[in-house]
Amino acid sequence: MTGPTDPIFELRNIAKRFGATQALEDVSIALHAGEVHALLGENGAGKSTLIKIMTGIHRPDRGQIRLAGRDIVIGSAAEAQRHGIAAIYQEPLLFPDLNVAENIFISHQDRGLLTGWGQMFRRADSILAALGVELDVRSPARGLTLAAQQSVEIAKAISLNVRVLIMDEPTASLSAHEVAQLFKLVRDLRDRGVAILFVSHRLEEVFEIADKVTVFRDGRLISTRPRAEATPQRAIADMVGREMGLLQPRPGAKRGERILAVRGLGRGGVFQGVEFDIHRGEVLGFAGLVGAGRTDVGLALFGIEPATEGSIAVDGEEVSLRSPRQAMARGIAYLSEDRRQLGLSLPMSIAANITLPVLARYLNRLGLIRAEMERATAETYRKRLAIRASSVEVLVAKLSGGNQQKVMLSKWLNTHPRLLILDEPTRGIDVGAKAEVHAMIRELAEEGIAILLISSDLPEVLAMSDRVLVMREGRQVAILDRDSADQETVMTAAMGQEAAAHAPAEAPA
Amino acid sequence: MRLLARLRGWEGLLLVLLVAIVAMNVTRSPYYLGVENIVNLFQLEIEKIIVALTMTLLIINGEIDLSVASIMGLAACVMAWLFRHGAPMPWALLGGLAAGGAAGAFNGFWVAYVGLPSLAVTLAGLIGYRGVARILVEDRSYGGYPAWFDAIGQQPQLGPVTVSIAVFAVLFAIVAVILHDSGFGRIVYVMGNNLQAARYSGVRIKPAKLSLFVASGLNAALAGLLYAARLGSVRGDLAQGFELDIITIVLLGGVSIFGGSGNLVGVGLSILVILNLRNGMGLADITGNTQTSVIGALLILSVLIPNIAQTVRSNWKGRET
Amino acid sequence: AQEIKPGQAENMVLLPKFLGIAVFDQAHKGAEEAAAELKNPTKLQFLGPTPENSVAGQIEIVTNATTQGVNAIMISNNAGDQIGPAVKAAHDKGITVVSWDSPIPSSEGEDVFVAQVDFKETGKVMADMALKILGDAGGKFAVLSASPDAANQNAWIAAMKDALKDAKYSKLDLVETVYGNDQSELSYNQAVALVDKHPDLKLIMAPTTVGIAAAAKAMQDEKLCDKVKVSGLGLPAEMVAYTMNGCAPAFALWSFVDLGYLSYYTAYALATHAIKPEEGAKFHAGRMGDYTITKDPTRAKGLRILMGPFSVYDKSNVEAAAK
Amino acid sequence: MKWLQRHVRPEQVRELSLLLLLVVAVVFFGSLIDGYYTSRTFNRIASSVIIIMVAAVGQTLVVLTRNIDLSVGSLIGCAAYVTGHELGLHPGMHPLVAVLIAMALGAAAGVINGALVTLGRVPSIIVTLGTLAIYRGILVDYSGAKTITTDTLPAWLLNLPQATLATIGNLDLREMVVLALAIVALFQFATTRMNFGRLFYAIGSNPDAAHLVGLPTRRIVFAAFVLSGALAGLAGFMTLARFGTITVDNGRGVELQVVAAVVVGGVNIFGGSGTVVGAMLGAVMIGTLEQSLFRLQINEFWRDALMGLLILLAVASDAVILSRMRALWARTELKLIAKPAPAPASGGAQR
Ligand SMILES: Nc1ncnc2c1ncn2[C@@H]1O[C@H](COP(=O)(O)OP(=O)(O)OP(=O)(O)O)[C@@H](O)[C@H]1O
Ligand SMILES: Nc1ncnc2c1ncn2[C@@H]1O[C@H](COP(=O)(O)OP(=O)(O)OP(=O)(O)O)[C@@H](O)[C@H]1O
Ligand SMILES: [Mg+2]
Ligand SMILES: [Mg+2]
Repeated sequence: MTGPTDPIFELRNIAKRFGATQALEDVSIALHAGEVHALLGENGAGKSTLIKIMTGIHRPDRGQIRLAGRDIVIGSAAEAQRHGIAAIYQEPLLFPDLNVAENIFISHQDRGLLTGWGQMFRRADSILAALGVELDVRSPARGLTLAAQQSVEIAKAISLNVRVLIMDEPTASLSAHEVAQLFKLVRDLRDRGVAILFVSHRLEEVFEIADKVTVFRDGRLISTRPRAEATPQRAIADMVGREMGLLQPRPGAKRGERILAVRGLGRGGVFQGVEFDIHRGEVLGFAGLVGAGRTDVGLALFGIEPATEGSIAVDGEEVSLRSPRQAMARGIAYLSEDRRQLGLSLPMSIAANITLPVLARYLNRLGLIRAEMERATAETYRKRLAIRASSVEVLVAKLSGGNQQKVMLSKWLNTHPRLLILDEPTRGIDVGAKAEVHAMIRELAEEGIAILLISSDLPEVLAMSDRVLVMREGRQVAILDRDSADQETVMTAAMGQEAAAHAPAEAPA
Repeated sequence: MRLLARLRGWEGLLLVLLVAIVAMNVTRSPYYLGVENIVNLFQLEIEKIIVALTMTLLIINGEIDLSVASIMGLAACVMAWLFRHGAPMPWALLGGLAAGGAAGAFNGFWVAYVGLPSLAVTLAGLIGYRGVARILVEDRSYGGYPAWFDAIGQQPQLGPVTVSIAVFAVLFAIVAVILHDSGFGRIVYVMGNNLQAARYSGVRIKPAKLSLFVASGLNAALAGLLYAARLGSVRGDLAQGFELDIITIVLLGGVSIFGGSGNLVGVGLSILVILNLRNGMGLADITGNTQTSVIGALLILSVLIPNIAQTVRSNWKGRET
Repeated sequence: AQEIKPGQAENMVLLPKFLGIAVFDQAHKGAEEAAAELKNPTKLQFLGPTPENSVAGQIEIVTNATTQGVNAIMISNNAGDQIGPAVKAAHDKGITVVSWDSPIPSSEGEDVFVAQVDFKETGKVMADMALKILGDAGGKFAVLSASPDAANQNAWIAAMKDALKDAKYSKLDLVETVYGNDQSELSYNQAVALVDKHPDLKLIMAPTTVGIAAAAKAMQDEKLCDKVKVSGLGLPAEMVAYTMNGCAPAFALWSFVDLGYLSYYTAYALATHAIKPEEGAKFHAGRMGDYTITKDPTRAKGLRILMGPFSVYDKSNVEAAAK
Repeated sequence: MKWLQRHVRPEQVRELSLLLLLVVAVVFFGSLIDGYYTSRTFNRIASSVIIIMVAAVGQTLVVLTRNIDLSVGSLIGCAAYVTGHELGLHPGMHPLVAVLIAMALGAAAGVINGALVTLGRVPSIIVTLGTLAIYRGILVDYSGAKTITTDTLPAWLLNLPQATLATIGNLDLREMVVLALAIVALFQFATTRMNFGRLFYAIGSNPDAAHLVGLPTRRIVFAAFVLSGALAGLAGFMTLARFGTITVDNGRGVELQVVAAVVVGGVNIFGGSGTVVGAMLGAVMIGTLEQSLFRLQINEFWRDALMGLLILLAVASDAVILSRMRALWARTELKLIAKPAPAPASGGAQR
């Protein structure tokens, strides 16, 4: 259906400045009906800013916006909606106190006077069913996992009969299966003539779905190419301004002594029967569909939601981890999956965020902060992880998602952990940063740190891990060795078919 | 020095306001610049501004303590009751402080360990602690304290300066250092702007919250006792209704009611603005409701005007480019 | 009696308990009348705090007046002895301090108290009204006062309890004293609660103008005017309807206009040194005639000027007074 | 259980639990107070809580949007005074006109509050802390600190508190009580069954999201303040009818009672959850405690202390119950279940 017709939605020579940051400079992009247009760029390249201009949240400093050949001004999100433009934002924006169905329909302009609950529930059910997710539409959105929230966001956008659908990293918190479901849907929409703008940092996905690929760098448009002419290598080169390799498998590590032994771990009804060992220098991957309970295992190990069954032994000594401090005292660190809600103090500086968990180290005898020492530490990490900021005094709120992620990683590295639990460490960060994180993981493992890598990015898990633990519906279903773990076995185990036949849950050594 | 570096935006505005008010007072009243009047200017509101210091910490932390004025009353009444029942004055004073600390701990327990909203808990405290104070003194007025106690509140002890003012100055410095330079202050801010992130970073949030409420209770008790010394006698309604004035001071200082932002320079300036304004109006024979109305209007305008200015400025910029 | 020389410039402040209730406005009116008669070229300042900030507000006003070096402060004290230090500071600077309506209990820093009526007599008047309303059969009655801290109300209630010891009143049974803080809402609720608690209550005695009006309205709303009568100290204008319909058959008050008038004369006389604040000093207070400073029998030290008399209002005279 | 969880929201359970607490309180007081179970008790509590109740409905709307209106106490005072004053000048005024004056005055003040919050972008607590003082100050100046007395008011007004619509057994259904209940019902319906009403919840639940998805955030917050003002005006009218004598000080401190009712009624002070019916129950709870403590033969001076404790207990037990309920609901429901049926291996195999 990709026709050489006029674009339905077009932005020309857009510029936008935030204080000292030129977020966008002379950017033009054209979306065509029935076409998936991918937008790539490093963190902070200006992708989200462009999207916010498209949906009327920001006004451009310069430039024109044209819809179906006419110049328009988009003054507000509601106006964008009236023009048939809808967006799924990078960070899910749900109303925690409203139920799922209402979240889907609340922003509809033509809802009439009375709330038809019954009809609303039915329509929400059918939209979600089409999406392939089963979610109780009557339950409040509070407490939904990020993936579930993302599904609701998608349902919300679909429920509006849009001409232009913008998706800002919709797959960031989805695992392969949900991604497949989502793509089926995106193709459906495309075939119905919707113009789709698709932002993602996962190149495999981009090249699976996109008809056109546009790359931004530092707020400027670098290239727009049809799918046929674009390759991942070229895209990466455009993004980072140099050649860069793709995901490299990490060479297997020699196991050091055992750090952690987990037996029969569980928490009332949420997950159970988790058993594994992890050794110095080892990377243990956690795979599973969203909601499989991987995060919950992480939370239990970090003492946030203490386990109620089973045992945890550190260095052979059984311990009770009932608070993050106890876990930290044992050398455990946990990088959470939700950096805005759980990870960072956004209105504070990079330095203050990095030193927070071990603030005591930066205090003098009077309990006052040794600012120099703090800054020095933060500076080290800024250099080491290439955090893009003019100084470590910059507020974290001002950073792009990827750079925020790096701050969070710095924060936990600075606790000098022996076991580092990384929950979706590369979610929402660009290829460059991702490669850096991967390099980091290698380096840390070589230093002898044990790493528990929870990730929904299956290629990543497979490339980085020495062993892969697979979870399904709160249960551990398999631990696969590096050699026996491939996409197919892991997915099969995660989805519960022939799991037993393929990969019998091996007893931990 | 680091404190001075924070002088910008809001604080700048307060400074301009302060200069204007002082200038007006100087030209309008011949009595304004007298040493006696300057001391009085502080002395008449001294207890409120002392309590405003710990209130600043609490509000930055994302909580609030509506019960402070009742705790002031409670501490004074406990002191009065103990003294009346034969306790030596120092013990009676300690008893008053302890009562304040206990009330603060009670608030803190429900907020930090049970997880109730502080607005609700301290609203109950506002009613309840006042009630306990009244149980102790009923409808009587307890006076007749040792002369040294009355002197603390009523006469300048350090040159022209009273003990209360000295206490305020010292507390201000301590709170400034805690808030802006100490690890605890850092935690206060982090908890205020993202409690979950603090928890996920291993910050011991419950003890931290509890200690803030205890500090608030103790400080309110201290202020209540100083007020008792200034008045020379204690009744059940001591300091009644002070909570709104105290909160007004803190908010005018630029501390966000939602927690996580604000600083003590702003609060210090806000104190000076309100005190000088009140004093100027008092000398101009403007009292009662008119005074509170003016301060209410100031509170609103101080946020409204910068907002309008910002809107105008950004519109202007938009046209320029 | 000493005649007072008019026309001298004296900066005088009239300070009520707080602004916003009618009696203090009447006192203000009386003081203005006196100021006009005495041709004081300096305007009278009527300054008051808000009710919820009464104590701190009175202290602030006294302190600022001291700073300004006014000549005389006339205060209806709502702060008990807590006003003491501020008033003493004013007095030490040579400012004349006259209390009216409600005195400073310790009398420290105060020159003289202009008493509306004899506090003992107030107690007796209330006891007499109770007896008159309840008749010889007597019965239960309760007191609805202002705040537990109000010095004048407490003194009146104490005086009434004293008076009740007389055999004449033996059938009158005072069951309880409650407080409505001079707020209509709270007073109303308190009155209603009283009849619930004491089903055989016959009378509510409210020595406060706010309380008596609220109690009368409450009884009327509850359709209890036949059973439970209301009495106490009230303003004719506020009470006329209840007196005419029988809810509040009798109540008493003095003239607040006169009280303001007399207070002004007293303060002016003291400030111009026409008289000294000592026992036996006599002066002529315009239309109200001659007054003498005496010892205050209700306080250990203080001096007072007794205004008097009481007016007791009932159906026969209330309508005229209400005008 | 499953069905229950699907069709009953935790908030409704909370309301039931509040109702239960209320029953417990009534039984408790009934055992202590002779003749407690009489129509008089009912009438007393009913007619004393309606003022707080009506204001609490408005406050609920404001609090739902993550704002607060502290000026209601002053508005009640202003509305009562001005309406009383006008009635004194025009005794022949139609009752409806008097009600409209009170509500219009409150609404006008609400317009000012709302404009400052939405257009001026000043946090509501600052705006209403300020207008709390300003409205009172204007009233004192406007009135010259005079008092409205019953003798200037028309008889229909003074008789309104006892005016009875119907009598069921011994229970009088008084007109003002019915009016208050009708308002509760109206707003409960509007906030649960009308799309306009649902926006209050959405905005309080996540203001940033509301802005991003294009909800009319400002208009709704503005409406909340205007409605709160209008309802405070109505409460002022009810105050006038009930007390007759109105000083310029009337209604002072009522804002704290109103906020207490809303909080006890389980409306989340941080917006987004709670119901109008909950706020009503909160008001009734506080009214019941207050009126019952009045009647208890206890020392006058103990009442406030007990009141504070009881409010705390009400809030605490309510919070504990709610979090239990939420946990129970969450455990069984918050799962995103991938359908295993369609295209089993395609998700992984394609790459
Ligand atoms: N509201 C804002 N105020 C100030 N600066 C901003 C604001 N929003 C974005 N920026 C800055 O603009 C630049 C572009 O940010 P944007 O969020 O558009 O990047 P992005 O391409 O979406 O990155 P990511 O892949 O990490 O999401 C960044 O430098 C960012 O810090
Ligand atoms: N009632 C709840 N309230 C708040 N958070 C909840 C609740 N229930 C679950 N969660 C959180 O939601 C997340 C559920 O993640 P879970 O462990 O079930 O899946 P996962 O395998 O980590 O999937 P994901 O890919 O989404 O991280 C956890 O962070 C958990 O703490
Ligand atoms: Mg982005
Ligand atoms: Mg997870």
